[in-house]
Amino acid sequence: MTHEIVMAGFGGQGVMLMGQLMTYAGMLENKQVSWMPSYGPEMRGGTANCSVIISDEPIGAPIITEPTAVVAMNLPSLDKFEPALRTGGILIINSSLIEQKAKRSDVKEYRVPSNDIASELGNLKVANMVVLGAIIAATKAVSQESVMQAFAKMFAKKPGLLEINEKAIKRGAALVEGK
Amino acid sequence: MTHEIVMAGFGGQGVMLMGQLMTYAGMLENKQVSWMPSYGPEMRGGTANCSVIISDEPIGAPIITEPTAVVAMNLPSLDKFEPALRTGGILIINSSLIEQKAKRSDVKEYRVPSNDIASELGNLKVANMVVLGAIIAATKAVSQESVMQAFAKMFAKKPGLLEINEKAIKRGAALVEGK
Amino acid sequence: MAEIAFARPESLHDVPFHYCPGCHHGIIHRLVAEVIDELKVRDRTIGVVPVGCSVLAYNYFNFDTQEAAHGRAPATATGVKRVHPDSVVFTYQGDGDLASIGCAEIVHAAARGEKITTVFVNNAIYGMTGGQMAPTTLPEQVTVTSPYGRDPEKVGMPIRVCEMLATLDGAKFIARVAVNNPANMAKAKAAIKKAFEIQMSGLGFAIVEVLSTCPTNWGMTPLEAVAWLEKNMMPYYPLGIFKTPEGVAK
Amino acid sequence: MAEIAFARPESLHDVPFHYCPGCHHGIIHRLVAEVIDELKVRDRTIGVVPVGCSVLAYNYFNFDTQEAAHGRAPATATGVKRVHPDSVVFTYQGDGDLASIGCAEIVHAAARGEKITTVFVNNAIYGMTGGQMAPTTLPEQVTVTSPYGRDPEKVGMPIRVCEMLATLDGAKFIARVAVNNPANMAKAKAAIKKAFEIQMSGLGFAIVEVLSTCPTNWGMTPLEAVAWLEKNMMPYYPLGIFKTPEGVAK
Amino acid sequence: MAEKILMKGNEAIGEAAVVAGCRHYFGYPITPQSELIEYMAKRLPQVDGVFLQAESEIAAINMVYGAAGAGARVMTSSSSPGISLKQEGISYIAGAELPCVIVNMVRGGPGLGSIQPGQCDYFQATKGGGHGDYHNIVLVPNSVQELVDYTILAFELADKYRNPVMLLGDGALGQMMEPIAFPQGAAAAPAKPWATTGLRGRKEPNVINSLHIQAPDLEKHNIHLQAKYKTIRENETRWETYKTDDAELVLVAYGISARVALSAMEQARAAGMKVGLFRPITAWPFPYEALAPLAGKAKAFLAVELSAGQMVEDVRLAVNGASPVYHYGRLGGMICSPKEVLGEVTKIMQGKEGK
Amino acid sequence: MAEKILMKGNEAIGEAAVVAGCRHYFGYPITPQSELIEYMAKRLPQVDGVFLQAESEIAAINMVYGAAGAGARVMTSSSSPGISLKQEGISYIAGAELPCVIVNMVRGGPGLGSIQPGQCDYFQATKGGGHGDYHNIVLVPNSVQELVDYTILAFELADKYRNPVMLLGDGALGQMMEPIAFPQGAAAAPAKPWATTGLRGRKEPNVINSLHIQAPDLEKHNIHLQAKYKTIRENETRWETYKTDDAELVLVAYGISARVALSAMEQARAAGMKVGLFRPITAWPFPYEALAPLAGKAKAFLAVELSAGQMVEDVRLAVNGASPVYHYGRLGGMICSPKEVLGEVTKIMQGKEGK
Amino acid sequence: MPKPVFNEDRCKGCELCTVVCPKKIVVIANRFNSKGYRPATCSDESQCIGCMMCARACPDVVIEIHK
Amino acid sequence: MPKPVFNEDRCKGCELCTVVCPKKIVVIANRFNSKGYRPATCSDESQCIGCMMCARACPDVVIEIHK
Ligand SMILES: Cc1ncc(C[n+]2csc(CCOP(=O)(O)OP(=O)(O)O)c2C)c(N)n1
Ligand SMILES: Cc1ncc(C[n+]2csc(CCOP(=O)(O)OP(=O)(O)O)c2C)c(N)n1
Ligand code: SF4
Ligand code: SF4
Ligand code: SF4
Ligand code: SF4
Ligand code: SF4
Ligand code: SF4
Ligand SMILES: [Mg+2]
Ligand SMILES: [Mg+2]
Repeated sequence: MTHEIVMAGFGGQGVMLMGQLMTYAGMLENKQVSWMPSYGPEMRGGTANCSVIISDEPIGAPIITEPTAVVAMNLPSLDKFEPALRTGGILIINSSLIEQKAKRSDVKEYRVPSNDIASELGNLKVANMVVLGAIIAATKAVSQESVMQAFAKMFAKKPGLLEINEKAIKRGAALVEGK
Repeated sequence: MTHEIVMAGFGGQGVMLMGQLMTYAGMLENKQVSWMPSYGPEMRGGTANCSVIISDEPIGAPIITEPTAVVAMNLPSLDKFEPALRTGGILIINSSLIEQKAKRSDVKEYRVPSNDIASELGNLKVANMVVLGAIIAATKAVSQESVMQAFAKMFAKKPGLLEINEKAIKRGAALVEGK
Repeated sequence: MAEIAFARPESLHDVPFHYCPGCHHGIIHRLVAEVIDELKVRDRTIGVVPVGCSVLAYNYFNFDTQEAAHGRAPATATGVKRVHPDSVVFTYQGDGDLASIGCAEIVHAAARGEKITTVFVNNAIYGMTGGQMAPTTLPEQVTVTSPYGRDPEKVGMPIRVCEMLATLDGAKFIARVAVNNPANMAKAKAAIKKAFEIQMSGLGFAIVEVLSTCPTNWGMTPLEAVAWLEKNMMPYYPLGIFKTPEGVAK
Repeated sequence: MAEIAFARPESLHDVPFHYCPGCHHGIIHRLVAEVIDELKVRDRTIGVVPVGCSVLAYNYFNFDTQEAAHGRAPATATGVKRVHPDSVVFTYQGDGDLASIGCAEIVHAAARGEKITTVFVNNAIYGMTGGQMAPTTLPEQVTVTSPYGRDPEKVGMPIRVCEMLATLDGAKFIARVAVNNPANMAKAKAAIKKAFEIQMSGLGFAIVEVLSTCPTNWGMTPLEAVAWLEKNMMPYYPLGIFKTPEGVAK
Repeated sequence: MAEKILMKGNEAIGEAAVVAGCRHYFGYPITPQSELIEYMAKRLPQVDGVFLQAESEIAAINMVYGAAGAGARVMTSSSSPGISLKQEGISYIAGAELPCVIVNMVRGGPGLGSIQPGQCDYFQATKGGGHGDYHNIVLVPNSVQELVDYTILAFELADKYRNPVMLLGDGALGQMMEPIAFPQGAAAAPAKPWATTGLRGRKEPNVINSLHIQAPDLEKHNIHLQAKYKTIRENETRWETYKTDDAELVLVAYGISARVALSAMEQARAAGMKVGLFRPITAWPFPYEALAPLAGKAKAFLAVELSAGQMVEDVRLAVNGASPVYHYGRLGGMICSPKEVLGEVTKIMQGKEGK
Repeated sequence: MAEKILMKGNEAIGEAAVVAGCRHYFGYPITPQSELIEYMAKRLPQVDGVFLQAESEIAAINMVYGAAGAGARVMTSSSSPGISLKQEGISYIAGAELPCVIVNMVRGGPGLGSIQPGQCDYFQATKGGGHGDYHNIVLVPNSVQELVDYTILAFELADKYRNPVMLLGDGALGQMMEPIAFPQGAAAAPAKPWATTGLRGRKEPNVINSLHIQAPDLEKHNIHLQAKYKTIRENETRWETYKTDDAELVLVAYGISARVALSAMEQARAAGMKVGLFRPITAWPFPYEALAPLAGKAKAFLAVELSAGQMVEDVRLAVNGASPVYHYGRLGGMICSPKEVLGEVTKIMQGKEGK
Repeated sequence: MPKPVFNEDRCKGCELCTVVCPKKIVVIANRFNSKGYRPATCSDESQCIGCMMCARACPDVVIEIHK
Repeated sequence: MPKPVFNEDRCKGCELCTVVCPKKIVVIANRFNSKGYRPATCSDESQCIGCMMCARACPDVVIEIHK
């Protein structure tokens, strides 16, 4: 099984971190993984995306042309990556910022109001974690536990962050799982 | 007929100018000509030499490996270029600074005390012109008239120089011609 | 229709800037554009923009521009000006661009008394490449290449560009300004205008250093950044006119 | 056998210089060598020599040396010094090398307070390449690239390097000297010695500019050249100590 | 080998350099290699090393010259425009035979270009670049783990041959993350009796120099250099082959392109096409001798690179007319996909020629 | 054509530039091209032109960028180390498609090397050099008269294709004197509506730029550049052949080496050996198509160049395995003599292979 | 009557305009614009004295002052 | 007795030593050395006071002062 996931949004929305956490989790599960970023020219306000591959096979090209899943944190990202998604693929849309619906009917759409949920949780910055929860629930590429383990390792120096981020991830996952 | 003449000495001894005048004269005589310098690394005190080719045929390589004539203004130049001279070639030695005699017996040696003659003429700087007179007399590659014409053109802005230089050239030529 | 008292200057295209929220580059662009409008020289202005966050400035300025190599804007501008001596040529450069890699070029443009104007945006950091140390980074300031704070013992104290260039005869107008509040913005604009006028009168080289924020790489909100600039940059980089043909002291 | 009161310093190999008759490079080499002998640091000195007439200085100095690329001696010396902080590292540079192509490198070595010493030979011309204009060439001075005389209107006034570097905090000792007469030679040597001592005490960057002749490219006899230096260079390039940790003014 | 960790390529190079005993780094920021300089800024002080951000790429390479000449294991890094600025310095380093490691994380060119990955500096790294007859040893890794392994090798080769070694990567390799492991312990640097350390009791001064003012001396020096290059060619040429034994079409690709080509190859095999892959690991010395024999077997070659056709010239030189050599490239920061390459492969296999 | 005059190669280039309408020169002194910068210093003010000695080669090439972008016919010149320093700028100029002429009077390398003539920057000029996929047009004259003719052509080609043109000479050509004649009058520069002159009534601002921040845009730009290079290849490839019709051995040489090779060829012919000479006049585009057909006729090729083997790779690419290709070179500032070349020729003709 | 006119989709919510208004009527709105920023707006146009401080302070030329 | 000792073949005849001698005893000889220069020499060693001025002034380290 090979997951090829593209996560995209504005710079500053935290898509890179989402991807890294998922990749890290994959590594912890002894899978073959790669993460590759692509930045727009701007420091802020530009678009940024990353490609995450989690696979049972050795990984050839780390780039993704036909993703198995796409996370769109803003409208330009949706417009850019929706067409490339494989038939049957998973499409996570940050519905807090994107009103537009998926145009394709051959994919599974999940609408995640991540900014609103993050607002609810009291920290706008964890919007990306809400989405992360959603994508791992939807793809099952890695387990929630591995992601939390990855988080703990990457933020070993800031254990205080764990709780709110875990909450956010769980909210996102719950949304997908319909809980 | 192709004359391949190497003129060598200390930087500052005026070998470059000698070569240029001879080349210019050749051009005025509608011959094929080329002049190529080779400088040592130093501004002064180093060695410098130039290769003059005057020919009736188009000139291929402008460099000379077996000269038909060599002018040595100082000892290192003699040591360096005497061995390369062709059998029957012409060797002009500035005997004011070089005591050493030609080692080869298959070449025509002319000893020209150019510094002394220049001193006599009242201007140390024309030592090279004395030698120039000698080499054109010895090789007959170009005529004295052409050289004087070349001099007049190259120093068009300093006509005052003509006289003493002509004298020097004549003295050098006379020495070779045994006058 | 209502009269418009304040609007985008003609010398700025009507497109959004790519700069981060609160970045002073936008203000400085506008001041330059306003000055060019006011001097009525848009028709003969050629801007030379640098490699740095303002690398895309050619998309914003509504007059001819050249994109120079990193640090070499003063050389490029020299080439332009020597071809069109009647044109108005300026460089717009960051502190990495001007004070680090382009140090020789700015010193020599100033020394030659090159008849160009330089707008020097000093934000004490490399903005574009993600917040590395600049020659103007302050002591103890943390950047991604001075992660333990700039250590003057190892890398020296920041360069004060105006003070250094003031030793060169060819530099005829040198000023340091800031755009941290409305009063200083007005002074900044006046200095930039003066720097263009010096060029137009053929006197020589003119430079205006503008203290500027980089909220993103400083890791602050735009308002915090302004406060940091006032507290930390201004004492080390005093504002003022360092040199002017009128002999006005700072 | 007679006692020898004045002899070649140990830090100079016993080989002839390639310099032109009367060229001051030879004197300056000897002064540097004498200082290194006197400070007893020959064993841990590493010289960095430039591209310029003194390009072959590695043949003359009797200690470790590196031949740097044109203008980059301060960067090369920085690399050396950062590897061997306990060594004594100096650059020896001409005015073309230091003030023109190497302008950024010397400014930044000074700004960083790099613990090296620079001996800067200002002969107002490019000696090695045959007499082109240097940034230090005087107004009206004729060179092969200023055949009508240096025109300040087109290429600006000469750069005064000491004055410029004195604006940088990292430069701890800055002096301009000459070797035009015995008294000045003594002062020159003292300044060079001081510049090495500053380095050895870890204070920062030190530079000594030595006004020097280039009889060949100036088209003069060595004695005429000295007179020209006194008459033309000294007024524009005042001798003195521009900066010293003791706070002694010039 | 220690536990696997997830690291960006650029940072992995930095840590590998530290493992290799590099304690001096001089560099100037540029995308897409800034993570490396930033890593060194943080890491070297922790191991009592020297990190210095130079005022420019030119200063950086000349600091490297000085430090290498003083005997240090030293590194610098940049990306395309910055590497162009270092060319004079690299030629000096090669001329003075100084060991050092230079990293180029290539981006799209020419000029300011883009900050996306490219392979368009192959010629610069392997042929031209600076002036004069010299060679860098050029290593072209294709994964983050290889960045680690070949960074360490780079320091070893540099010291072994007193030669600059270039690690030629690209923005993608530099910025991607993969799990890696670092070897334990550092390879020791050899003694450097030629280094300018100060005499310290030595009798004869050491001189670091690339000037040979008499042409015959410089020729002699060049002959020595060429002899060294010959030894390097004989001993250090590295490559890898995948399924070339029965291949009718051999893909030739290095670095990130080799990974794309590998995927394409697998897809082609899955579709029943006999396709193999030849992957140079040293771009200089290029594995001509290893590639040449394949020309007898394969009917065609396809060079895949992110350029308009640079490495393909080396492929042609190796194949020397024995089979047709095609080229497929993307330009200006675009990465080709396995699918595109597969398209080219299919065309060639079906006799519809590539470019 | 006017009366013949005797001039140094470097000075002849300067006067030819003036004849071609060049009125802007930016440069920095270096042996062995200083006569050129000095000539321009004297000459340009006489024709109301601008001569400026830049603070460095880097400043010079960026002044050229500015001036070319402003619409001027502009030139710079240097020798090997200085040309290395210009590589970033050249890549920018190529990327921004600016017309200019760059002279390289090559000396022995690598590093500081020597000041004697060399041909060891062939790769730099024709392949690598700066970063990215770009090409200079590279002219390689072999006499002082050709320096004149091809300097003028260089300006024309630069303007025609909006591309940097490099005149690749060597210290010998630059410093030797031969009789020459200048053509009357100047070739007019075309209109340059793209130049940054200030708007002066124009509506849309002009922008001189090599940045294409989106990779697809940069790819598009690169495809455009490659198409231009193809046109140049088709239209501007230049070469000369001497007695190749019946040649069993074809010498391939350019510039000063071509003169040596010509002498050697004559001597070989005199000795009864069927030897010819193929002389590229454009090193880029290299005359592959013109050289290839000779491979069917000649039994062998011998590349003669003052380098360890650079142009010979292009010869191999052209010959593509059809005949053996040998190389003879001198290094580090040494010039080979006709006699030495004749020796190589004789060895090959007698079946004792060259290198 | 003078009033500030905001080109809201250009606003990046940097707040620089809010601190310079002598009337303190330039405030950040509690909504997102299409770029995801909370834009500045005028809380009470009637109080505006047309001093143009807000417009001058804005790095993104978001504000025009109409009279 | 102090005296200046000239390494004559190293002398380039630049005359810098001649002007600094307080005793005016350093003079240019009327002959050429092997390099073609007229070398400096001492016209009257007995007058030498060993001040070393000549040696210090010489760019070519031609002169030693023996005591
Ligand atoms: C030769 C070269 N080196 C490095 C870079 C990378 N680079 C781009 S912008 C920049 C620094 C920008 O900082 P600054 O000039 O202060 O401008 P700011 O972004 O802060 O406005 C650097 C190092 C480059 N493009 N070219
Ligand atoms: C990159 C480069 N550019 C130019 C040169 C040529 N060059 C050698 S020395 C020199 C100038 C020397 O002048 P200066 O530094 O004043 O030293 P001087 O000879 O006067 O002592 C130049 C331009 C070079 N070797 N390398
Ligand atoms: S990175 Fe800094 S300088 Fe660049 S646009 Fe953002 S705030 Fe401005
Ligand atoms: S050229 Fe000038 S600086 Fe060089 S050695 Fe001669 S006199 Fe000295
Ligand atoms: S114009 Fe003045 S008063 Fe009106 S909103 Fe703006 S800052 Fe406030
Ligand atoms: S200053 Fe401009 S961009 Fe910033 S909040 Fe105000 S209107 Fe918006
Ligand atoms: S030591 Fe003094 S007195 Fe004696 S010769 Fe020399 S300068 Fe004259
Ligand atoms: S100073 Fe030295 S070189 Fe000059 S004349 Fe006197 S002894 Fe000779
Ligand atoms: Mg900045
Ligand atoms: Mg000088």
